[in-house]
This record gives sequence, structure tokens and C-alpha cells, in this order.
Amino acid sequence: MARVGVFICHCGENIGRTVDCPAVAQAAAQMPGVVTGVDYKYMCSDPGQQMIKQAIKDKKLTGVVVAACSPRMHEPTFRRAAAEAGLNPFLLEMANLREHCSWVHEDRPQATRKAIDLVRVMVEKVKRNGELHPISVPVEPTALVIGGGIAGIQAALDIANGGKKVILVEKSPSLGGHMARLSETFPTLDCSQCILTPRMVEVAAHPNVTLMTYSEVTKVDGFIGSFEVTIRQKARYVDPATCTGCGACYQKCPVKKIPSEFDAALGPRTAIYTPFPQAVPNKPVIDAEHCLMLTKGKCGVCAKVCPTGAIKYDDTDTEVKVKVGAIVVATGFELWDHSAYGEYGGGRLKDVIDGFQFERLASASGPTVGEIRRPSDGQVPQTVVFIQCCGSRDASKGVPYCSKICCMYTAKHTILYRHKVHDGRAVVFYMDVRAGGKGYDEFVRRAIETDGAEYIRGRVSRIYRRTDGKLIVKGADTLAGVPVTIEADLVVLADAIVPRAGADTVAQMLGIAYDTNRFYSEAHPKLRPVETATAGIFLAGACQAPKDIPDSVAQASAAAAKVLGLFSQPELEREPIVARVNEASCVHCRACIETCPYRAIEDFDIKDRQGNLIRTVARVNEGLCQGCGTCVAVCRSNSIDLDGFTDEQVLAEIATLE
Amino acid sequence: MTKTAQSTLAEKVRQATDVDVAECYQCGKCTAGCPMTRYMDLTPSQVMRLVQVGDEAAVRRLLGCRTIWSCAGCLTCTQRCPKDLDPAAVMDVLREMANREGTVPHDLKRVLKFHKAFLKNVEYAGRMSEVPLTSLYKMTSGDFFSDVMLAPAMFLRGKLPLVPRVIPGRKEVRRIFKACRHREDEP
Amino acid sequence: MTTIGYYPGCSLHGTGRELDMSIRALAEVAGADLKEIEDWNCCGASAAHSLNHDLAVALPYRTLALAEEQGLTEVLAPCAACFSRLKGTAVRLSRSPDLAAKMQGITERPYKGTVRILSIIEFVNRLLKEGLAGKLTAPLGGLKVAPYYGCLLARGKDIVEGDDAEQPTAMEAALAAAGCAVVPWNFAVECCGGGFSMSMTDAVVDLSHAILADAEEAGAQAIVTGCPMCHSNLDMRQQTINAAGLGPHDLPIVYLSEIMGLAAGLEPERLGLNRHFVDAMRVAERSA
Amino acid sequence: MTQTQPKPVEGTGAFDPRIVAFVCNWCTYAGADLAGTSRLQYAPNVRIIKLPCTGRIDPLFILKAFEGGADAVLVSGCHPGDCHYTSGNYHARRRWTLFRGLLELTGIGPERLHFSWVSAAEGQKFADLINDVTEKVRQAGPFEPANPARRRPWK
Repeated sequence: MARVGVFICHCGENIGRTVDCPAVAQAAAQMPGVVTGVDYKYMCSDPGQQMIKQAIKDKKLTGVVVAACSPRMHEPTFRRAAAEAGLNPFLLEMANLREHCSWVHEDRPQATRKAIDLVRVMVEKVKRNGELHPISVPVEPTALVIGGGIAGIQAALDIANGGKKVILVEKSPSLGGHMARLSETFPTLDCSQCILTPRMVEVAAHPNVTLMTYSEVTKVDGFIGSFEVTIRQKARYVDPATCTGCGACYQKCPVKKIPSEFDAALGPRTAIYTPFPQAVPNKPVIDAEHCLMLTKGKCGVCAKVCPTGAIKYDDTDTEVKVKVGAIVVATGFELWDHSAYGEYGGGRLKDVIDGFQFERLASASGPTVGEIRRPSDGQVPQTVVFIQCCGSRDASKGVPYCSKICCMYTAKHTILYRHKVHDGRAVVFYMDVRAGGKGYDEFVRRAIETDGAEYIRGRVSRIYRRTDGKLIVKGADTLAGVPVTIEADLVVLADAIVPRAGADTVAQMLGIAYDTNRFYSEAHPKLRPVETATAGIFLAGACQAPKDIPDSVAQASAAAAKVLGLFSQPELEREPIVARVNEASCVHCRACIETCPYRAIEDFDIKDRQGNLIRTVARVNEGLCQGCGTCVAVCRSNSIDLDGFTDEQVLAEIATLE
Repeated sequence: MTKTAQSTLAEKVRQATDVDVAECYQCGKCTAGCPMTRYMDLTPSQVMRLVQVGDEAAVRRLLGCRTIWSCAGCLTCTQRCPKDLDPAAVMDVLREMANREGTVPHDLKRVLKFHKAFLKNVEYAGRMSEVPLTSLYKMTSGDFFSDVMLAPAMFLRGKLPLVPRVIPGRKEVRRIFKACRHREDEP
Repeated sequence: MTTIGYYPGCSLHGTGRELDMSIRALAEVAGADLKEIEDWNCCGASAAHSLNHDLAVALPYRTLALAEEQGLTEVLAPCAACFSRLKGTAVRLSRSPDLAAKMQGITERPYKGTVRILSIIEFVNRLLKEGLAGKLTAPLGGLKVAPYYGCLLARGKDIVEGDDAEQPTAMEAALAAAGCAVVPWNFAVECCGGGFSMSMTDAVVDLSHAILADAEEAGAQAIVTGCPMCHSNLDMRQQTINAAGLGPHDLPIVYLSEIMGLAAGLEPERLGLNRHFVDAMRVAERSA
Repeated sequence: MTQTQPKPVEGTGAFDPRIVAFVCNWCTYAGADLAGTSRLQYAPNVRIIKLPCTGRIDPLFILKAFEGGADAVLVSGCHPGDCHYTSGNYHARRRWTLFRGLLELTGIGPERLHFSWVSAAEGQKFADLINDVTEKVRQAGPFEPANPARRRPWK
């Protein structure tokens, strides 16, 4: 005979405001099999948990229903409490009265009625719960890090220094990501390359790190502890083993006019190239789209000049499969394409550039070796207009959110410009200056007070190019209440930060959630900021939201800590939600075996003592079964059931709704 | 949840235009793009702001301002508003209110008079004709001598038909004017 | 031979006369039958929506209802202002049954919403597709033109369809077909002062001057427009602008329909080119 | 029990449909959570039954729900390709196409059986979905099975 205890949580005001908790507790107490129904202000608090533990002992409960917030929030908390009181944790269920009821309904009677229904559903279920015992699965103590920007590098280094193996996969030919392209960094103005390149070398040389550049993850199977990952290594056409990185090949390559990705199309590169001089690995690749040998079959200069014969025109993509226990996603961001802004020239005006292009102009390693010269005619601009929130906070043409870092890098740009062009005018159009961060506001004030940047509060409505080459910028000064027109030589747009193209397909491949802006979703906005809702997959850097370098590095280290924690034991416990076959009734139709997405169901021969085959049935491999229950639904002889979600349990839940 | 407007004025504006001024974050793009600002005493973004404020002083400033009468209705503000608001429509509502309250600045009465002359003309004939319109406008506005030089030239080019255009259905048009005017007086 | 309803609008019998003439002539060569809506009334222009928002909808509503009653499914409104008012009303009616009901009450006329309003640009492009292209026997020999859309042929969400409001291109194909060279310029969608021609002449003078100046700067030999209001401000007012000491300007302002008419070999007088304030006959000389 | 009887919505005289929703734990249940944390209001007519995956749903569950007096059933899980179990929702979908037809025979119209994909990120979509389904079912009226005997009355 079941003895169920029901505990209704007010969650302070969150549930109590719209749901009559005492009434729900009373109604629950009347339900068949329920021996106690009580309500309390904060069930998750220590006294609340004590109340549950006490009741389990005193009332000899065989099942517990906690009606509170979403189980995604506190199920582990309450199940731990139950276990401490000697009750099998899987005999505790939660009814979701907050997210699914009090927060989404206003009418008190209706909400209360629904709350009672939700409790009844769980009472009927828990009465049919059986004791379950966690399944332990082995953990493969190797981590996969996707993305070789500063976040990926940091995560990889921390994990490697923690003594675990790391596979670091980078799509482009070199590590470094966006940070390698920056001139100097706010708020300290230290040189980006100087602080980054040592890290790039360190991670590449680390004994625990396997570096795979020019490679992409194409398939991810499995689950926490043992993911099976397929990685495609793009053909480099250069044998990294024999190449010495002498550079003879790209000095001689006849195809010289390809816009350099690294220089944001402000400079050219050759068909065989290393993205930038400090690239890691410092070995060139051939861009198959532009190489004459690979497209037209004639040229072959690089092969001729290569002293070590490292050029391999017949190179092909290769695939490798690896097994990892955890994954850190650090795929980063890119800039929103401002060609959607027709009023700013729709991307057709040469001297209207984006933030990265300005970084390259200001960078000593850039196409102008650090001199600010405008793209159209190479002149040094005497007036530069910087426009913030270009595409950000613009639900109409751009993205609705604030891109967070633009205020700071724009201030940095004005300082860099004024340091390089002393008599130049730096004008900034802004809506708000958001400089929350250590030394950030001081930095912006410095730009204005010391380095003489002119800040004008208002958006720009239009930019056009006069025949004399001046860019006419029509803005507003909303503080003075007047329109402002500025004749500029160069305009820098602080384009919105958006996730990498294809971020959504990567998310689908990994089975992690992403928000409406395609940024990856953390498991909990406050308490689990680096985990995803998918166990074993963690987030680092701007793929989760716009972030500056310190934030990205911090999150990367946090993700690394999570991975190291996961790797600290050889095995991990998994929820024992697995399917079971009733071998007596199984007719071996193999429907389950064919549908199982994990190939977790196998043929099993039942033999007699002499070893003669009696018959063959289906049998579930606990280690592989993930508990989706698809097999149960397809079983024609009703011979499979799913622990925790048995037909009996679900049908009982349905029955309560009558 | 039902939104509550920031002010009674804001509420009136929302009912007439579906524009919820609470959504305006004062970026100033409307002001930046407006071709008429030099003839305005409030910038378009200030107009939006004052509708947000909506207190007595704000209403007084709005209904008495030159801006609403200087709006050319070119829709540049509306086209470029990052919040998909419609400042041009807000101007329309405010003009209508100002006209009802009789708070039009003296030297801009001629804009109002032009609109009124235009509508009188249409109410009478169902269509607008240059001659009655201009004469009526000039009489009411007292602005007699502007453009007198254009008239003969227009006439010569056959652009100034002296016979006013009148349509059969003008009675019906008058009734429509009456019906709308009646609504206009509704509180 | 397609039948298209025709809503000339008030100004096409007066200030915009050559637009009316060229439209009718062009339709004739293209073999399209323009059927003027009987008893149509003024759309109310900017006056109505400045003073009475019910009237601003009721006036176009009556015309739409008449067109429907007279079995017209498509109506050409060459005047940009009329187009904007009529189509704007049609769009709002389709969105709000309440408004439709209210208007039916005011006008005592039913309207089911079956009428589609065409702008002059849509009309011309339509004719090109339906055979006009083959009849352009007298191209304009690379005449440099600045296509001017102004406000109402470029802006208005859901009113102007299938073009970029900031960098419109809807006229370019037609102009190219007519043998014109489109010059890139900056003021294609700037406002000319519109309805303020009489009541705020100084504003119109300033704005129109800036437009003329940019077109000249860009090397245009003519500005091509589809709006009678813009036309009178740029053409009729050009002397006023010069008199004000701006300029001097001497730039022909021609309607898209006039250009197409010339390219189709129609004589300039029939298109009304002789009725312009700034001599436009020189444009005609370009067509061979 | 009285609390669960269908009763007119306050104000209107319309009947208050009862909708049973079978949702997967990873996408739609989380989506419903997000609707909650975003405080999106929706009709209180739905009762969620959580399953690991839509692939777990046995057609029997749906029949039982109708037999039990539901006016409509909603099945919602992960978008194609997003399934936490890689392919469970495909199996589910394949079954539905078959099952829908069969339901017709039993007199259960398509307006009473709804399928939708709601991801963990789509709180708004979940709220809209519930309101939409509730409205459709309200239009359709209470579910009267072809053979009333098969339907047990509300307790």
C-alpha cells in the first residue's frame, strides 16, 4: 500500500501569488494513497528539506511529490534529500507549479485548479515508481575543444595543464581567431599579438594537446563520458611533416590578388599562404579555389621552389574518428553584415569600414603597417566618424540586443587614431556608452578628456559620398536637440556581434540549444553559465553571447574546470532511465533493434544447460541505452518497457486527467 | 499582460496610430534624417519624447509647436526607425489635435489655411482645382502676391484650367465630409 | 489587350498635365486599355491626413469602392501622392476589418478589397513585359539621367513593394531599355518639400535646390521622376530657386512616361514635353 | 473531481477545452519552462505529461486521453535534427502520419490532434501554440466520440 507525501512550495511569492498553496495541499491530502499534504514558503531551503526528510522517516513514506519549481531546477536537490532520509531518490517526483503554472497564468482559481491536476498526475505516477539505481559509465578522459580562438586556446591549455588530453580543432589554417587580428586591446592598450602569440605557441607545443587546424567537426554521437566525434581534415596540399615554413612558396606564387581574410579584405594574399606571419602552425596551405595548378592544371611554381618537396597537389580531405568524454564549444562570433543598411551606403562605399578593418589599419602587422590610410585612395583621413550600435539594438534591420564590446573598442579606436594622426578629428555617434568593467569607464573618459574624441549622442540617419570624396554623415545631437552633419574622410561602423555563420547547424550536430539570435544557450542563466543543457558539453567565449577578451578567457577557464571535474573520476553515474525487455514475451520481431538510435539492443540467444539454442530474444545493453523509449512504442508484443516511464505509469498519469 | 501607456497623450496616440511611444529609445535617427528640421522648433525625437512625458506642459508645447506643421510627410523617419515606430503618423495625430484646439502658431496658420482651403475645395467639388484652391488659399491666408508670376506661365502651358472640376457624386462627397467631421468632434 | 483602371488624380488635369498626356499616349502604343474610374474623387492628399484621419481614409475608400463596383481589379495611380494614399488605404483596410466596417458606415458603400493599385513605375515595367520593350524604336542615345524617386515612390512599408527603400532600382531597367544611362547619385530618395510648394515655398526652394545640385554634380542631363508634386517643385520652381540666388540651374525634369514615350518614337508635343518650364524639348532631340 | 470539470471561461459562455499535451523532456518541456521564466501568459487548459522523447509516445496514450475525455491532444517535441536522442522524433513523426489517418476513422478529427516542434529556446512559440490550439478546440466544441459508450464521463 502506497504512502505518498506531497509537499507544496510557495517559492516565496512566486507560486503563492497565483496558486492557493494551502488549498492545493488540502486537495492533495485527500488523494488516494497520500498520507500527508503540506505547504511551506521555501521547500528548497534547509528547513524545507528537513520537513521532507522528517516526513519520510516519521510517516514511512514510499513516495514523495514535491510541487515547486521546474525539476530542471531542483530535482537533484530534493532527490538528494530523499536519499539522505533513506528513500530511493527515484521514488521522488516533482510537479512543476512555477514555470508551468503560477508564472504563466493570472487567474487564481484556474491556476489553483491546474496546480491540483499537476500534483495528482505526479501522485499517480510516483505510486507506480520502482526503486532505481544509478548506472555508472566509464569516462574517456580526453576533451574536444571546438574553436582555436582565445577562448578555445585558454580552455585547451587549462585542461592540458590539468593533466588531461585535449583535441583542439580549428576551422582555419591557424590558431588565434579574431584576437590575432586586433591591434591593441582595451583598456590597457597592450599589443594583442604580444599577449596572444605566446599562448598559441604554448598550446600547440603542449604534450597533452593534439592540434588539428584546417579541420572541422562533422559528426558527434554518443553522450557524456563517451562521445564519438568525426573530424574532417581539409586537404592542405602541403605536407606539414616535411614543410619547414620557409615561405619560398608564397613568395613565388603568381596568384597574388586574393583578398586576405585575415586583413579583412584590405590586403591581398597568395593562393598558397599562411594567414599571417605569426601563424600557428606556421605552415602554408593551398587555397584550392584559386590555385592555378588545382583549377587549371598549369603552374606548379610552389612545387618547383619548395626545397623539401612538401607540396602535394594530390592531397585529399581525410576523416578521423576520436572518442572524447567532454566537449568545449568555442566557435566564437563574426560581425553583422552592414550591407543591410542602405542608408549607410549598403556596403558599397569603400571608405565606410567595419571595426576589424580599422583594427587591421591600426595594426603594425596590417596592410598599411600601422598607418591609418583609407581604402579608397590611401590618404590619411583627417576626420574619422565612428558609429556605434550599427545593427545592434535595431530589431528592424539588425539584431535586437546590445553587442556589449563596441562601446569599448570604439573608444580604443579613437585613442589609437588620435595617437597616430595628431591633428585628426575623431567623432563618435553613440546612443549610450556602456562601460561596465574594471577600468572601462575611466578608459572612455580618457578617450574624451585626454585624447580629445568628440562624443555626440545620437544615431546617424544617412551616409553618402560627395563627388569630392568626402563622406557626408547626417546625424543628430539629441542632447543639444539639433541635427549634425559631418564631412568625414573615413567612417567606421561598430557592426553588431553575431554568432558564426552555421552556428545553428553546429548546435544541431551537438544537440545543444541556441536562442533566437543563434547564440548557444547555457543550462541556467545564473547558476550554470558554462554548461549546456546537454550533459558533457560546455561553452566558452562569444558563441554564447557577445563577450570581450577577459570575459571569454574567464568563461574558458570555467569550462575547463568543469571538464577537469568531470574527468576527476574514472566513472560517472547516469540516470538509470533505461529500457528492459521481457524475454518471456519477446517474439524477436527485431522492430526495437532496428529503431534504436544507439544500437543498444542486441540479439540474445537463450540456451539450455547443454548450450542448445532455445530461442533468440532482444536484450538491452544498459551501458548504451539512453532511455528515449522509442523501442517501447514500436514493440508489437508489448515486451519492452522503460524504467521511470513505464506504460503503467504514463497511463496512470493520463487517467488522472479525466 | 496589457500594456499601460506612459501618458494619456501617449494612449491617444496609440489608439490613433498603433504607435506605442514607450518603445522609442530616443536614438535620434528620425531627427538626423529629417529634411525639415531647420524649420522646426522641436526635433522629431523631441516630439516623441514629449509624447512620452505627456504632462500638461508637454501637451502645451506639442500642440503649439511649429514642428508638426513643418513635417512634409516624407516618411524618412518612419522608414529608418530602428524600432519600427511611425513618427510621421504621430505628427498627423498631433496636427489634428492642434487644429481642434486652435493652437497653431500664428505665422504657420497659412499651412493650416492651405490644407483647409484644399479640403473646402474638395468638399465642394469632389476634386481639387488649382484656380479655386489658390484663390481661396490666398484670400484666407492674405498671402496675395507670391507666385502671381507663375500663374500666366502655367496658364500658357495649359496647366491652369479656369473651369473648376466638379464631379457628379459631389453631394455624396459632402456627406462623407459631414460624417467625418461629426466623428472628429467626438470626445 | 489588358484593361487597367485609371485614376488620374486632380493634378493631372492641371499642374501634372503632361504626366496624364504621356501616360495615355504610352498606354496606347503599348496596347493597354486605360479605363478611367467614373466619378472618382480627390484622395485628400496631405491635407486630409493632416486634419482628419477619418477623412484621410474615407476619400480614397470611396474611389476604391467605385473602382470595384466598375469591375476594375487593377488601378493605375500615376501621381505618387495619390498612389500612396490609395494603396495605403487599401493596405490598412485589408488589415483592419473594424476600419473597413467604419468606412462602409461613413461612405455607405461596400468594398470587398479586390482592387490592386499600381504606381507609375509598376505600370511602365508591366507594359515593358507585355510588349512595349519591342516597340522602343527611338532610344535616347545614352542620355545621362538621374532617376528620382522622392518619398512616395520609395518609402511606405507595404505600399512600395519589391524595391529597396534606400537604394531603389525599380526605374533602372526601364530607363536602360529606353537607351538612357543612369548616373549614380545621392539624392534619389531625398524629399523636395512636397506639398509645401505654396505654403512653405522657402523650404521647397532649399530642398529642391539640393536635389538639382547633386544631380548636376553627378553629371545628369535630366532628372526622371514619377511624381507631379516633385515635378512642379523641381521644374516650375527652378526659376524661383535661381531667383533666390541658388544655382543657377538649368536641368530638364521629365516624367518616366515621357522618356518611355520618346523611346517609343512618339512626338514630344503629344507627350507634353513642350509644356515644361525648363526646356525639355532638348531631351527629345536625343531620341533617334 | 469538481476542480477538473470543464466549466465556462469566466466572462464568456464558451466551454473550456481540456487539452492533454505529451511533450519531450529536452525540448518542449524546457520550452515551456522558458515561457514560464519569461512570464508569458497562456490559456490554462493544457495538462502536460512529460516523456523522455516523443519517440516514447504510444498511440495508445492518445486514444486513452480521448477516451478519458480530453477534447484535444497535443504532441510536441524537438525540431527535426535537434532530437536529444538523435532520431526519436523522426520515429514519432513517421508513426503520426500513419496514426492520424486511423484516428479519422474513430471520428477524431485532425482539429483535435496537434503536432508541433518547440525547442528549448522557443518559450514564445510554446505560449502561442497553447493559445492557438485552445482557440481551435474551442471553435471545434467538446469532443463527442462516434460511439459515446466508449467515452467515460468526467469523474
